[in-house]
Amino acid sequence: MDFRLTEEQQMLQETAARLVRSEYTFEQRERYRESEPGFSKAFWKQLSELGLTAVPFSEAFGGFDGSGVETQVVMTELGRGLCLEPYMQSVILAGGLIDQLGSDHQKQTLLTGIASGEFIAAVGLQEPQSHYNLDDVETRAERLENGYRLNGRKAVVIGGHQAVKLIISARTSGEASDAAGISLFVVDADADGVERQIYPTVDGLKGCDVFLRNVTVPKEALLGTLDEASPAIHYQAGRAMAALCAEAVGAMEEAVKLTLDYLKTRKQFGVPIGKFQVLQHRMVDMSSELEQARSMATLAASVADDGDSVARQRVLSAAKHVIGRSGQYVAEQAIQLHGGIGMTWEYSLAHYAKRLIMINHQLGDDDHHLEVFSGLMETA
Amino acid sequence: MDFRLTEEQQMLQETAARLVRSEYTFEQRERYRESEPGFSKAFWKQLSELGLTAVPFSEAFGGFDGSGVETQVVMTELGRGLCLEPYMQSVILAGGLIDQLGSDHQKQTLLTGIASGEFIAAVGLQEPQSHYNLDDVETRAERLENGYRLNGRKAVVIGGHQAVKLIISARTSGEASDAAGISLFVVDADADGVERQIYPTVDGLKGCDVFLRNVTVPKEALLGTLDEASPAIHYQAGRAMAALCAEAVGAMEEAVKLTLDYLKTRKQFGVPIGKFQVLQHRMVDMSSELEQARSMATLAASVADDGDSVARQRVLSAAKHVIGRSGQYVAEQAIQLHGGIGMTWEYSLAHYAKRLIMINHQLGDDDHHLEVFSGLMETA
Amino acid sequence: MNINFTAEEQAFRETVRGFLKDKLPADIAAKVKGGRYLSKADHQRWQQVLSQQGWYATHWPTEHGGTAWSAIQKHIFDEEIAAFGAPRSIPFGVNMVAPVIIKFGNEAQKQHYLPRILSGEDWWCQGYSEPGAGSDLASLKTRAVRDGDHYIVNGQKTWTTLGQHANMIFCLVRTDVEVQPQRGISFLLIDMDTPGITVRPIITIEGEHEVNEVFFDDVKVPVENLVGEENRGWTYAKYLLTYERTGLAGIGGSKAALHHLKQLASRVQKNRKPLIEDSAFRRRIAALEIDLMAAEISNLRIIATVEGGGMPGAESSMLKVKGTEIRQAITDLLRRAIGPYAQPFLEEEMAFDYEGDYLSDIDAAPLAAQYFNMRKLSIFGGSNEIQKNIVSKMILEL
Amino acid sequence: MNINFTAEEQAFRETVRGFLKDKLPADIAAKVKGGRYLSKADHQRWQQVLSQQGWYATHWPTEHGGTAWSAIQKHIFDEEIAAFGAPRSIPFGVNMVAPVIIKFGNEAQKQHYLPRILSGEDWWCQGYSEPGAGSDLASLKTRAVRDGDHYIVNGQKTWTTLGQHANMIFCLVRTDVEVQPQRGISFLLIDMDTPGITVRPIITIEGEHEVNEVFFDDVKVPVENLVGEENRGWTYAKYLLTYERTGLAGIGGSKAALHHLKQLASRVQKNRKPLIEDSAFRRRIAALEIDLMAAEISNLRIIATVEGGGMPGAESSMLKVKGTEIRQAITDLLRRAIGPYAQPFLEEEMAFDYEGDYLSDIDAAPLAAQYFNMRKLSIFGGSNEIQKNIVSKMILEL
Repeated sequence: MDFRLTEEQQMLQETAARLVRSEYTFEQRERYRESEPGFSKAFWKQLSELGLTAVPFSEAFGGFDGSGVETQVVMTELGRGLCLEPYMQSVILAGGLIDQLGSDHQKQTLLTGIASGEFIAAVGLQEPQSHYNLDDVETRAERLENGYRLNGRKAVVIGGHQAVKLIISARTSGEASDAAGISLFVVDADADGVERQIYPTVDGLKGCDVFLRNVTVPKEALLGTLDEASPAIHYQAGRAMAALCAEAVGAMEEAVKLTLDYLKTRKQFGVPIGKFQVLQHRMVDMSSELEQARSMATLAASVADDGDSVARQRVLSAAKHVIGRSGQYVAEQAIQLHGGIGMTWEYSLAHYAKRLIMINHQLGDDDHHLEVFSGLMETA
Repeated sequence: MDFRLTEEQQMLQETAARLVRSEYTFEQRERYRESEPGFSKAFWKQLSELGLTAVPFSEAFGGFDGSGVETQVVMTELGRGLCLEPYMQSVILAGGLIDQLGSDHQKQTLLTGIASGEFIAAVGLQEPQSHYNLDDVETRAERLENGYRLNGRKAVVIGGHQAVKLIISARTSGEASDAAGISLFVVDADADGVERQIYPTVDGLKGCDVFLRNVTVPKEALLGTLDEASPAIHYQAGRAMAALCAEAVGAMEEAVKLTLDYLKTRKQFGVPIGKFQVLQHRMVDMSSELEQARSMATLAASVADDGDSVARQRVLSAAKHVIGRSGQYVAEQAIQLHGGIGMTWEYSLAHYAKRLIMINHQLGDDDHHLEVFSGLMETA
Repeated sequence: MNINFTAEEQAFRETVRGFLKDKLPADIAAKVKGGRYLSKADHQRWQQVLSQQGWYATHWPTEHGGTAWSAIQKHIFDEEIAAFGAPRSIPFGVNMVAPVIIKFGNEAQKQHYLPRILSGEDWWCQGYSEPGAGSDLASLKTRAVRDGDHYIVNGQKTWTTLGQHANMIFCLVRTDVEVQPQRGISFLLIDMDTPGITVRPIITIEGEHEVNEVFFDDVKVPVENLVGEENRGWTYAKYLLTYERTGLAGIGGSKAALHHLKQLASRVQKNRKPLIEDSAFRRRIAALEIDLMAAEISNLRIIATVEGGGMPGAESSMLKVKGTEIRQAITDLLRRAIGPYAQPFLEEEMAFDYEGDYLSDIDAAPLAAQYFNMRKLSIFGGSNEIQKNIVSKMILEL
Repeated sequence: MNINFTAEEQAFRETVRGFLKDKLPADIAAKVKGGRYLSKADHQRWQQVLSQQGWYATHWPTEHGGTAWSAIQKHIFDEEIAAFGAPRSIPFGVNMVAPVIIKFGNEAQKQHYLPRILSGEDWWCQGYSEPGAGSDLASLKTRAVRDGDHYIVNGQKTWTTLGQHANMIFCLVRTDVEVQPQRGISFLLIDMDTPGITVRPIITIEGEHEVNEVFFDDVKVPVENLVGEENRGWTYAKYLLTYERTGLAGIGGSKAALHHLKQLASRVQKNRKPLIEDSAFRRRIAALEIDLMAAEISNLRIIATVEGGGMPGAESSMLKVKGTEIRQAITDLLRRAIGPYAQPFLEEEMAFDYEGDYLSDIDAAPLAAQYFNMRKLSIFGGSNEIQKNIVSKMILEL
C-alpha cells in the first residue's frame, strides 16, 4: 500500500500545477470566462502540447496510458485554478467512450483529434426528464437504410457549444428508462437539424441544450454495439465522477486556504476572527471534510480504470456522495466565515463555492449517489 | 390566540409541581425505583387524592373533563421529576380507550377505578414483530360461545407488572397488519394463561412482556366494536404521544438547567467552562431545540383531544418527531458538556438523558413519525 | 390556553385576503412566487396600493398614519402577504428609519419625513456597515465633523441594500473619536443627491446588483439632519435592533417557499414519476415542514408575549437562527429538485420583464441564484454566530 | 501510487486470519460480537494466547518481546482482531505504560515490568484524571512528597478504567507546587496493594462498573518507582499522547459494529419485512458505511505516513473526532433497530456467562446500554472539543 505519487506522476502534477499557476490567476480566469468560447483556447493548446489532453489514452494516440491516478492529478490542478476548459467532457467522457467502444476507424479519426486537442467533443447523455438517470433516454434513433435518424433533446451538455463532435445517447429499442436499447451516435455539431441553445452556467462554464430534429447520420456514426451502450455509458460516467471528485478536491483546498487566511487577517472586536473558538472549530470541521473528500477522491481514482464491477460502482458512488456533501459544507462555511465579502462576485472565493455546489449537479448529487450506493450495498 | 394557561390550569400546574418537588427529589426517585412496585404507591395515592389521575375524565367519574392542555400540564411536571408512575399507561391510554369505547358498565367498573387511582391498568398494543406499527397484530382472539380465547404475546407493556387490568389488542379477523380486524379485550392480569415476564427498563421504569396462552375471557371483555378497534387505538396513541411530548419537555428543561448550571460552576483552565464560545453556542443550540420541542408539545396538546382527522395526526406525528430528535440532541449534548460526570449513575442528569432517549422508543421514534408525517403530508 | 386564532383574528385574516385578492397585481405576484427580481417600479406600484389602503405603515402609531394593529394582526398580515406573493416592503424607510424618527426625531423631522415615506416620495437605504466594521459595528470609522451649520462627512459604507434606488440614507457616523467607540456615534439623515456621495454597485455571488458601496467625500449635511442628540446614535441603533424583531424568522416567506418547493417537486420528474413521490426527497421536505411548523409556533409564542405587553428579547435571535436555517434549507432543496438544470445561468429568464420561452421548468432559472443569494440570511443583519453570542449573553448569562 | 495492499501484506493478513481461526476461543468471540461484557478471566485467557504467539506487544521493539511489525501490519492485525471478534487488548499496560518505560525508564524498571506485562502477571490501570482535572489535566492536585527513599502520595484519581482488576497503576502526581503547573509533575508507578489505596467503583449511566475512583491516603511509594526524572512527568505523558495514535479512530471496531448492525437489521422486522429493506433505514446505514469508508482511507493515509517515517500529528485528532462520531452513530442505529425492545434492561442477558432464553433478539439486550456507554468515546481520552482545539492550534495555527 503506497499513497505516494510515482516520479512520473509527480512530474505530471508539477507540469499541470505550473501551467495553472502561470495561466490561470483569477483575473485571467475571468477574462477567459467573458471571452466568446468561454475558456482559453491558448490554454487548451498548451495543455495538449504538454500531452495533458492525451493522458488517459494509449501511446498510439499520443497518450501515455494514464490511469485514474494520472487523471486525478491533472483534474485536481484544474480544480485549483477553476479552469473552464471542457477537459472532463472532451478527454474523459467523449474520449473514454470512443476508446472503449470505437472501431479502429473511429479511434483513428476521433480519438487522435481529441487527444491532440485538435478539436473538442462533448457528450449528450442526459435529457430534460432524466434527472440523473442516464438510462432514462427518450431521444430516439430510427433505422434508415444507410444510417439513422435522430429526434429528441439532450440536456445541459457542458462544452457542447464549442464541440465539433457530439456523442449522443439515443433509444434504438425498449421503453424509456430501460437500460437495454440505448445506443450512442457520433453527430457533427453543425449537422442539419442540430440546434444548440447555448448558455453560460452558474459556475462560469458554458454549455447548451441540444435539439435534434430529423438529424440523419450514416451507419458509421454508431459507436459500439446497437442497443448495448448503457454499460459503457455508466462505466465512463464513473471515470468522469472520479475526475469530478479530483477537481472538487482542488477547489476545496483553495477554498479552505482562502478561508484560513481570512481568519488570520480579518479583525473584529480588536482580534483576528480566527481567535474565536466557534470559528476555529468550524475551520477544523472544514479541514476534516476536506480530508474525507481527499481520501475518497484518491480511492475513486484508484478504481476508476479497473474493470467494471459492483465494487467499483460502489466506491465511485460513495466518493461522489462524499464529495457532494463535503463540497457543499466547505462552500457554505467558507462563505459564512468570510461574511459579506465571501458573497461578492469580485472575490474568487464565491466562484470556488459556486463550482463546488455545481459539481454536485453533475452526474448525480449526493442524494442520488446515496441511493445508488444503498442499492448496491452488501447487506451482511 | 392565547398561549397563557387559564387560572384553573395554573392551579393544576402548581399542584402538580408542588407535589413533585416535595415527593420526588432524585434521591427519593431512586428509592421508589428500587422498591418492588418500581414506583411510589404513596405518590400515586396523593396524585389521585388531588384528582390528578382523573384529569381527563368527565365529572361523572370524578374527573374534570381536562383537555390535552391539562394533560400537558401534569405530564410536564411528572417529566421534570422523572416520575416512575404509569400515568400515561393507566390514565391516558387505558383510561382513554375505555372512555372512548367502553359500555356504560365498563366505564362504571373500570373507569371509576382508574380515575380514582384504585387500581392500575395497562395496555398491550405492540408485539415482538410490530416495531411501531400498532396495526401489526398477530395475537389472535377466537370466538367462543360465551366469549373469546386469546393466544399471543404483547411486547413491552410498561406498567403491566402492577396492572390489575390489561387492555389487549388482538386480531379477530384479517391478516396480520391489516387495520381492519383488530379488537380490544379487557383481561384480568391474573387470569389463567396470562404470564408476565417482568423487567426494569433502561430508564428506570418497569414493565413486562405478556404471554397469553389460551386465555378465555367473557364476551363482556370486548371493548368497543368487534374488528374495529384500530381507529380508537391510533386515536388514543395520539393522545399518549402528546403526553409523552409534554413529559419530554419537562425532562429536557431539567437537563438544560443542570447543564447550564454546570457550565457556570465547573472550572477548567482557570475559568468556568461556560466561558468557552463553542460550549456557549452548544448551549444555545440546546435551548433552541428545547424551544422547538416546547412549541410542538403545546401544539400537540392543543389538538390531542380534537376529533380524529388527518390534520390532527399530522401534528401529533410532527410533534413526536421533533421531541424525539431534540430530546436526543439535548440528552447527548448535556452528557457531552458535563463530561465524565454526566455519565455517572449517581448524578441525576444521566437518568434524564436515559428517559429522553427512551421516550423516543415509545409509540414511535423520530424516524417512524417522519415517515408517518411524510405519508400524510399535503403535497401542494 | 387556546392557540387557535379567535373569530376576530380570523375575520381580520379574511379582510386581508379579500384585499390581496382584489388589489395585488397578478404580474407582481407571479414574479415573487417565481423568485424573480422586482423592478423599482414594481415595488413602488405595490407600495401605492398599500398606502392608499392605509396599510403600508403597519408598525407606526395611528397619529402618523399607522394601523394600530395588534402583534397578531401584523403577523396575520405578514403571513398573507407571503402566501399571496405580495412583495415584502423594503424595510429601510417604513420599518427602520421611521421608528427612530418617531421615537427620537424632532417635530420638524417627523413632519417632513414621515409623510414622504408614506407617499413613497423618499426611498431610504441604510448606512451602517463599513468595510472594517461588520459584526463589530461599533468600530465604524465614517467621520462627521461639525462645521457651522453642517457636518462634513467622510468615509465609506458598504452592503447598502438597494442603495441604487434610494434618494435618502440614514447613517451611523463618528462624531467623537476621543471616547469609547460606542459613545462617539451619531445618527444622521443624508440626502443621496448631496455632492460628494458616490454609489458603487457590488455584484454578489449570484450575479445580481442588490447591494452597494457608498462613498462620502466632504459631504455637507445640515445639522438639522441629526436625529436626537449628537453622540447618542448607538442608543438609537440599538433601539432599532430590538424593535419589532418578531418578523426576523421569516416564517411567512419560508411557508411560501415550501409551498413553491412542493409545487415544483410535483412537476419535476425523477425515475419517471414526480419527484415528490421519491421517498427520500419527500422525507427531506417533510422534515423541513415539521421544523417550520415548530418555528411558526415558537414565533407565535413570541408574538403573544409582545401582545401581552412583554418585550421580545434575545428569543428573537434564537428564532432568527432557526428561521434562516430553514429558509436556506428550502432553497437548497429547490436547487436540488431541478437536478442538472440548476446549472444554466439564464439571466434573461430571471429578469422581471422576461416573456420568452423557458429552457426547462418555468421556475427553474432563478433557483441556483436564489440559493446563493440566500446565504446572506445567516450573514447580514447580525450573523448567526453573533445571534448566538447574544443569546448566550442575554438569556443564558454565560 | 497504489493503494491496494501488497502481496506481502495480503499474505500477512492470511497468516493473522489463520491464527485467529485456530486460536480465538469461540465463546469469547461471541461475547465481543454481541456487545457483551468480558470477565477478567476472558481477557486474561486471550492475552495468554497472544503472548504465546508473540503477538501481544505489537508496538514494542523486538528486544523486549515486540513484533517489529510495520505500521500497516499493525493496522491489518487490528482490523482482523476486530473482524473476528477478538477482544481489544486492555491498553494500559502493553500500549501505555510500557512505551514510557521503554523510552524513559531505567534498566531495572525495564527488566522488572516488561516481562510481567507480557506474561499477564501485572494488570495496569491509569491514574491521570482527577475530579478537578479533566480536560485541564495539568491542573492535577495529587501530591507526592519525597520522604527519604519514598514518596508519600495523597490525593484522588478518577475515571480509572478497569482499575478494579488492576494490581498496578501509573500516575501523574505533583512533586513541585511552586512552579508552573506542567513543570511540577512526575510519573510514578504504584502497586495497588500498597496500604492507603482505596478503589471505589463508579457506576456509569448504563449501569456498569467499568471505571473507578482511586484514593491515595499517605501511600508510600519507593523512589525507584519514579520513571525518568522528577518533575518531568508532563513530557512523558505528552509522549504517550502522541505515541501510536493511528488506532484512535477505532476503524476496525466500527467496521465490526457496522457488520453487526447489518446482521441485526436483516433479522429484525419492520412492516413485515427485514428492517434493512426499509429504504430510510437502509440509507442511514449506507451513509454511515460511506463515512466509514472515507475515514478508513484517511486512517490508512496516516499509517502510510508513519510507515514512511513521518509522525502522525494532529491529523490523528481530526480522525479521532470523525471515528468516534461514526461509532456513536452506529450504536445509535443499533438501538433504533430494535424499536420498543431497546427499553427492557436485562442485566442477566448482558452478563458474560448468560445461557438462558432471550426476551427478543439474541443481541438486543446490550444495545441501549452500549449506546449510552459509547457516549464516553467523545469525552474520555481528550474530549472531541479538546481534539478540535489541538487541530486548530497545531495544524491550522489559529
